[in-house]
Amino acid sequence: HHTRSAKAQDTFKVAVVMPSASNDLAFSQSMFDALTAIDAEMGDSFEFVFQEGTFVVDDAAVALREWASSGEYNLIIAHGSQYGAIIEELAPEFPDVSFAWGTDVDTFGYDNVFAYEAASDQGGFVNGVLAALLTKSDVIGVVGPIEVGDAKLYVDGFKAGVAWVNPEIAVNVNYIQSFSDVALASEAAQAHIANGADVLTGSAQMVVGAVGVAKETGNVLWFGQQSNQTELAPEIVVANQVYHWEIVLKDIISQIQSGTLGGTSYTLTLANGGLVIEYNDAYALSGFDKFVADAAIQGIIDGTVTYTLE
Amino acid sequence: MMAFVHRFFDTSKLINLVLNISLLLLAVGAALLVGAVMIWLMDADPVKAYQALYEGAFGTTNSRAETLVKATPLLFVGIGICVAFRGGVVNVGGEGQMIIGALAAVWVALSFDTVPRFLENIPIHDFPHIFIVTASLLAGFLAGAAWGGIAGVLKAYFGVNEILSTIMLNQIALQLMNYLLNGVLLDPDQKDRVNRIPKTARIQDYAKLPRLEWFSDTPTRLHAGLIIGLALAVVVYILLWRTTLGYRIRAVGQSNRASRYAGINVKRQVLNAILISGGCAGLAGAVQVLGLQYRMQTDGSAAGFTGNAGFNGIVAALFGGLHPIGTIPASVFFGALLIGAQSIQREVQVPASLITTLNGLVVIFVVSSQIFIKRLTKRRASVPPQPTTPKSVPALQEEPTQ
Amino acid sequence: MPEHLLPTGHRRIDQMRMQGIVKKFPGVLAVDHVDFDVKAGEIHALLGENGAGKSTLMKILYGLYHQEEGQVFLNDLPVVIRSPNQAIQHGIGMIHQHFMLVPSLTVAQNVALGMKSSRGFLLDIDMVSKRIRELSEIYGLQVNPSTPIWQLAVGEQQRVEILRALYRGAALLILDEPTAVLTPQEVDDLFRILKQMTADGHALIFISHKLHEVLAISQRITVLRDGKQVYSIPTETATKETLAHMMVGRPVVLHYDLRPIEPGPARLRLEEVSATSDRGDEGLKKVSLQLHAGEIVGVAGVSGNGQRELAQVIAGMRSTSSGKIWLDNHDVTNHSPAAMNQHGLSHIPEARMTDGVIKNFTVAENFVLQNHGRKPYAWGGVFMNFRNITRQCKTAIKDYEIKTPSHETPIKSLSGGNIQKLVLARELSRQPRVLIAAQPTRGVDIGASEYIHHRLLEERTKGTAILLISEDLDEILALSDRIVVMYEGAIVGEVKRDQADIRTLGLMMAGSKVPV
Amino acid sequence: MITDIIKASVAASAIRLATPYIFASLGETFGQRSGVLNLGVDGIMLLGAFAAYYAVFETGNLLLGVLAALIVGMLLGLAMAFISVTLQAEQGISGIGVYLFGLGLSELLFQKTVSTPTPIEGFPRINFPVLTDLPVLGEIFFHHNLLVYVAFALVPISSFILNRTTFGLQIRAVGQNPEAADAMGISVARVRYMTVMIGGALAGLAGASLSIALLNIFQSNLTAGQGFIAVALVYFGAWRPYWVMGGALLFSTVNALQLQVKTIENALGINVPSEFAVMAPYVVTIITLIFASKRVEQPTALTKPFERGES
Ligand SMILES: Nc1ncnc2c1ncn2[C@@H]1O[C@H](COP(=O)(O)OP(=O)(O)OP(=O)(O)O)[C@@H](O)[C@H]1O
Ligand SMILES: Nc1ncnc2c1ncn2[C@@H]1O[C@H](COP(=O)(O)OP(=O)(O)OP(=O)(O)O)[C@@H](O)[C@H]1O
Ligand SMILES: [Mg+2]
Ligand SMILES: [Mg+2]
Repeated sequence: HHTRSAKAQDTFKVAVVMPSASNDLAFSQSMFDALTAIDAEMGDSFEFVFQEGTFVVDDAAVALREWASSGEYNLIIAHGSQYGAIIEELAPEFPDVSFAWGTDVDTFGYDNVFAYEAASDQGGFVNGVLAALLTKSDVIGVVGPIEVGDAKLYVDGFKAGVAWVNPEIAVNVNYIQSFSDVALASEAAQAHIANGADVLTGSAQMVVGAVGVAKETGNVLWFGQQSNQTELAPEIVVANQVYHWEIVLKDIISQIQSGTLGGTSYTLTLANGGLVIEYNDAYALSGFDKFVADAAIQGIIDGTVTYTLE
Repeated sequence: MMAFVHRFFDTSKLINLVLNISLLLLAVGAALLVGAVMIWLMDADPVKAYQALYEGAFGTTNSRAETLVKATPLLFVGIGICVAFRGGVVNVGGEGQMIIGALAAVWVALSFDTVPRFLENIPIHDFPHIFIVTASLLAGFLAGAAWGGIAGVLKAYFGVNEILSTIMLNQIALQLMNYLLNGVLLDPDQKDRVNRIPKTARIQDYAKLPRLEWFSDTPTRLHAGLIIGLALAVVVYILLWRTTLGYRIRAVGQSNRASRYAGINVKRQVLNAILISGGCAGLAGAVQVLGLQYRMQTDGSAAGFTGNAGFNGIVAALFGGLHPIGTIPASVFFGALLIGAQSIQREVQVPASLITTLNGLVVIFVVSSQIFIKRLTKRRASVPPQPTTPKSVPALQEEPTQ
Repeated sequence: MPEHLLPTGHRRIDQMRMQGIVKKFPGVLAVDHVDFDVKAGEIHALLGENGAGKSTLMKILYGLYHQEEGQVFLNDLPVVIRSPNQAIQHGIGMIHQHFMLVPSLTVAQNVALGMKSSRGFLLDIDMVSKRIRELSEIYGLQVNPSTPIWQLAVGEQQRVEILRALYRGAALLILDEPTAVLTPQEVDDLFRILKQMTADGHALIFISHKLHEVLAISQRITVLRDGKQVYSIPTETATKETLAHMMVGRPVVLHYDLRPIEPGPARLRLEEVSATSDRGDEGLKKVSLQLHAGEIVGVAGVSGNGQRELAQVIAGMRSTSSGKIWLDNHDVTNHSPAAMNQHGLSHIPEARMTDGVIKNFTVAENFVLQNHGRKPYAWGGVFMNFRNITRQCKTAIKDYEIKTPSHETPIKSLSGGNIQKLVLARELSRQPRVLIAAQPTRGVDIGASEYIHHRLLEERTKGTAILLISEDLDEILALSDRIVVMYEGAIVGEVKRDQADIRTLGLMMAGSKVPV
Repeated sequence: MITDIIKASVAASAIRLATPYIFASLGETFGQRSGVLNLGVDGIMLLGAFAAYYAVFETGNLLLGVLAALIVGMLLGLAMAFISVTLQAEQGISGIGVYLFGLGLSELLFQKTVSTPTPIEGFPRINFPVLTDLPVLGEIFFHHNLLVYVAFALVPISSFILNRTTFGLQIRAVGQNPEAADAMGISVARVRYMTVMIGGALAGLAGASLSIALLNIFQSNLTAGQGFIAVALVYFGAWRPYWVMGGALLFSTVNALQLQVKTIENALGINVPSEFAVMAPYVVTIITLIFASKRVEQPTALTKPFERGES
């Protein structure tokens, strides 16, 4: 239904390439949801096409170049930090085309490139605060993909949040070196639980395995990241950090419409509303815990709560 | 060279070739027909989809260039596979060998962060450039060969089945890549960032393989790697059928026992076959970095970098009759398919998974059609008995090398 | 045959008749309107050169191939046999030229293969073993049911094939060159069994290249040439000479004139050489041997008594566990095959199809198997010189009368006899100082055998030292200056040619120490 | 320190991790023993996983889920057999084709039906009276779901079928010397069809063990390449069911151990780079094989199509 039709001249057209499925409950979905939201808001004056599952970096290059040379798109988004090198090469070649890529801050000095990233450490910190408050065993487990980028930022923020409440709490982190190995993620969660963890979190699409383990064990809590993962296990998910790229996209769109093709780099934060802590209503969070979490959010927003990442 | 031309242009071979190609197209057509039904079931227009496939692969100068770009690593890996399989070694380690080759190439390329003085003083046009690129490519070849060599030594001297060891070595290479890109090879600009991206610095312009600008007026990504690949195909063809080394490798691939009888060192040839094969795959990785991506980056998966060329190259080689020259059109065919299929996804917005399914169907249909080609050739070869090209596929698993 | 051993549902075959059979292969008319029949209680022999169509005709009967024309009748009823399974059900059994046994399985497992088990889908190896022992007793065929096939000598494997046919209650049994790999004693045993089988009412078809065997065992003889039936007579009216003539289409010399030559200096010396066999036991026990220029030394012995190991040890293909080997006064113990080639050793291997040639390589490529890296076949050891390879190979094809469409034909499509000629041509073209010829005429028809023998004798005249390993005593006696006998890995005796006779040789081969 | 690492939970984890490998590798063992290499195991696993998941998602009936996986696996086995036995296609490539087909189609169907990863009620852990509560042993052995026990039970059953039944004898003969088997009246094609279909069914079950017993969810590329490791483990086990199980257990134990070490490395005061930890099972598997004995009954006809009259 998002097919391209060049009928309406004033339609703002976006093309986006993303590494995994558009409904992965994680990174790719966060962008897909944002575009869908904008589409709903702008109606006929907005259209987008996408190429999903493009984990092969080189394939993304083909798509991006094709879109760029077609001249039909107002904005071309490379949603994946691994696509940076492609944008770096394409941008000077197509100076009239506007590109956006993330998550990173680097616009390579080109004025037709936007960059965006998420300060996922902030939501990580809040999740960490709540996790520290809720753990009884004082052992918390984290399941991560590879120790870089967005995932590392979130995990490091999470650890800082835990330490902010109680530095004695052990946070065990397990990077399983894969974004897709659900089975290994599940066993990593089992290992955490076997070693006493009663709160878990994690980043990337393979964590659905870990959520499942937490759920089956019953008394283990989960904190979501990137998308709202509540539906995976309504009984045990406490809160999620959710990315709302809409706020970045909206600004980019208005900049392009006013003739600026790039040069800005954005960061989603709690302050600008790009990062939102979405609580699970079904989970009975105590008033005190919620109060502390909200205080942490507010503190990060107004700068009264600071932390350093390792 | 005359003999070479002669080999490829005698009439019976030409007829066989025509037969081969028509059957191939028929098989692809059948697969696409099944795919059309699926596309239709997805509420998309199959005609539009296949238009997009064609346009995406051949429609514009750029798409033609992209087809060739996609074909390039398949060609390198495929050429290597020809050597390995002819030598009786089932090398499914192309992925790992590509990765290791690329790592070595990018490492060498990056170590020339300035042009060394001694290179500048040589009065040959572009000498520093040629030297650095050659050194990087060589590093890629040697590293790929060494990685393959591990499986070779394991097979020849420890009797470890190479299918097993190469599958395992792919994973090991992947982790090694992740480790190095997040460690010693990490882009200095990324070092101090918490959310660093595991990638190397960009290589200098003089370390890049040139793009082929004569291909079109507008810039494309087509790079000199393709030319190197074509040259490599000829070299490996000569190696396999014109040199004593090739003779020995093929002999060992056909029969360990007869080779031993002939005084050929079976273990050494098994090792040679996989060294060359790994080297070619290593070159594939090197060429991807030096000609296309200019840096290495990882998303944690092997395919993110290799684009599955380590596996698709096997398919290309087998469709090319395990012949380096045959691998050329086979690689282009697969390159076109992979590029065109993506274009279907973009143009009619079907899920990426449909494309994967379609690729699977094409592979299955094409490989299944081979029997008809075999039957036809056999019937044609009836009277008089024909001298055959080295077309026969060696028995893959013969006796253990002991 | 004792009734209780017949599987139920099995049919008795009083008479089998093939009529007007035609079978084409791409480019050859393999069987051309052949009539052939056999009755219960008789042995009908089938003769012909390599490629005459004998195996093809029998494979049609056994359901492996299908005739283009013609009809098979069993007990005068027309039958269509589409698969070996149907043949088996009709009571037809076949012992193939190349044994159809699974090496890793035991004797009993091989026999049980494809049979219904008394315990449904569970194997009943004990039961099968018991029956095998019963049958062994009745026919005097000694085999241990629980031995894996790979541990058996060829002769023993043959017994397993026969046992299996008996076990399955084959009423009609086809034996395609069953004696090609047997020793005289084993042949005698086989013939005794075959006679017993005919007495029990079996119908037998017997294929062999050895005329004396055919004359000794059969009641009728049919000769095929180029797919056509050229001769069919009762055995008592046949002679060796006429049969040979009918097969080859020209008279054949069946005796050689071995003029004595004064042997030259010792070329090959073995000093107490021992080696381990594939089975892991001591296959070669302290063998000492000298081979002089211009002499042929025959090695006689029942198969599996160390001949294989002997040839391989000399050729560098098997390492010694002790002892020394000297070639022209160089110590070459445990040198590689390549090194042995360099020293002037040529070797016609026993297993020509698996060791001697590479089946998918062309005739020309096979012609340079050892020398491909050397002048004049290679430039600088790196590039192949195909002009020279082609020229030399074409010469060899002409000189050795090798029947092949061209030098670029894959060698696997040549007949066994012609492959053997190519191996011979290759080995002799290297002008060897020492030649090991292992079973040089096994399975080769008499025309080609005669040719190979002449070549060996010529080589002897040139002064080559030749070690002739053969299980064919006639061949040994016809060609050797001296004969050594091997038994259980050791040389148990040596006789001069003029003092040798089949009986004493046979006794020595059976292990009795006859002092010479 | 060692006692911190080696715990009952690690053994239990190894057993769970090994389960899909055992199913898939045993299935592949049947096919390879008869001479057919099926490299498409991973694709069949994925479709089996999806079929089981979807059946349970729709009906909540676990038995139906298992059945769906078996049927889908068997059908794909049938297709693979048709391609490699009847059409005599190069087995290496057709396997890659089947893999791609399964990878794509499983995800496509998932997106068109359930669309977003949604947990289901899978096989529950079985509570054995007394046994489950045993210290250590209870956690290791009596704390699993039904499919885990089925996988391990299949090991002696497979070994029995291969070594003690007429069918097993036929499989081995066909894989070693198809000409001989054919001459003995065995239909080489029939045996190969059956083994490849058994292989497919077990690969389907391997997928089901992930989607409805161990993980209770489906996601694109759920297996993450486990099918390829399963093929490798067949070589590790040299086509013998018990050894194949040994390989699967070795691989999974090292995997469980590395997870354990990584989990508690802060407490242990060490820092193993994740990359090397994840590498460990692969490295250990190869190294073990270097020291394993090599005397095996190899299916010499592996990957070679059979056609009567061709020698
Ligand atoms: N599978 C086959 N394909 C093609 N041609 C064949 C095949 N088998 C046999 N032939 C042809 O049929 C002819 C007869 O072969 P056959 O094997 O029957 O000979 P034979 O009399 O048994 O010879 P030998 O004494 O060597 O066993 C040969 O000349 C050969 O060209
Ligand atoms: N696959 C094949 N294609 C073509 N010809 C074949 C094939 N198989 C056998 N032949 C032909 O069949 C004939 C006899 O083949 P066969 O295998 O019986 O020879 P052989 O047994 O090695 O010879 P010998 O009787 O000397 O042992 C040969 O002339 C060969 O050309
Ligand atoms: Mg023959
Ligand atoms: Mg024959």
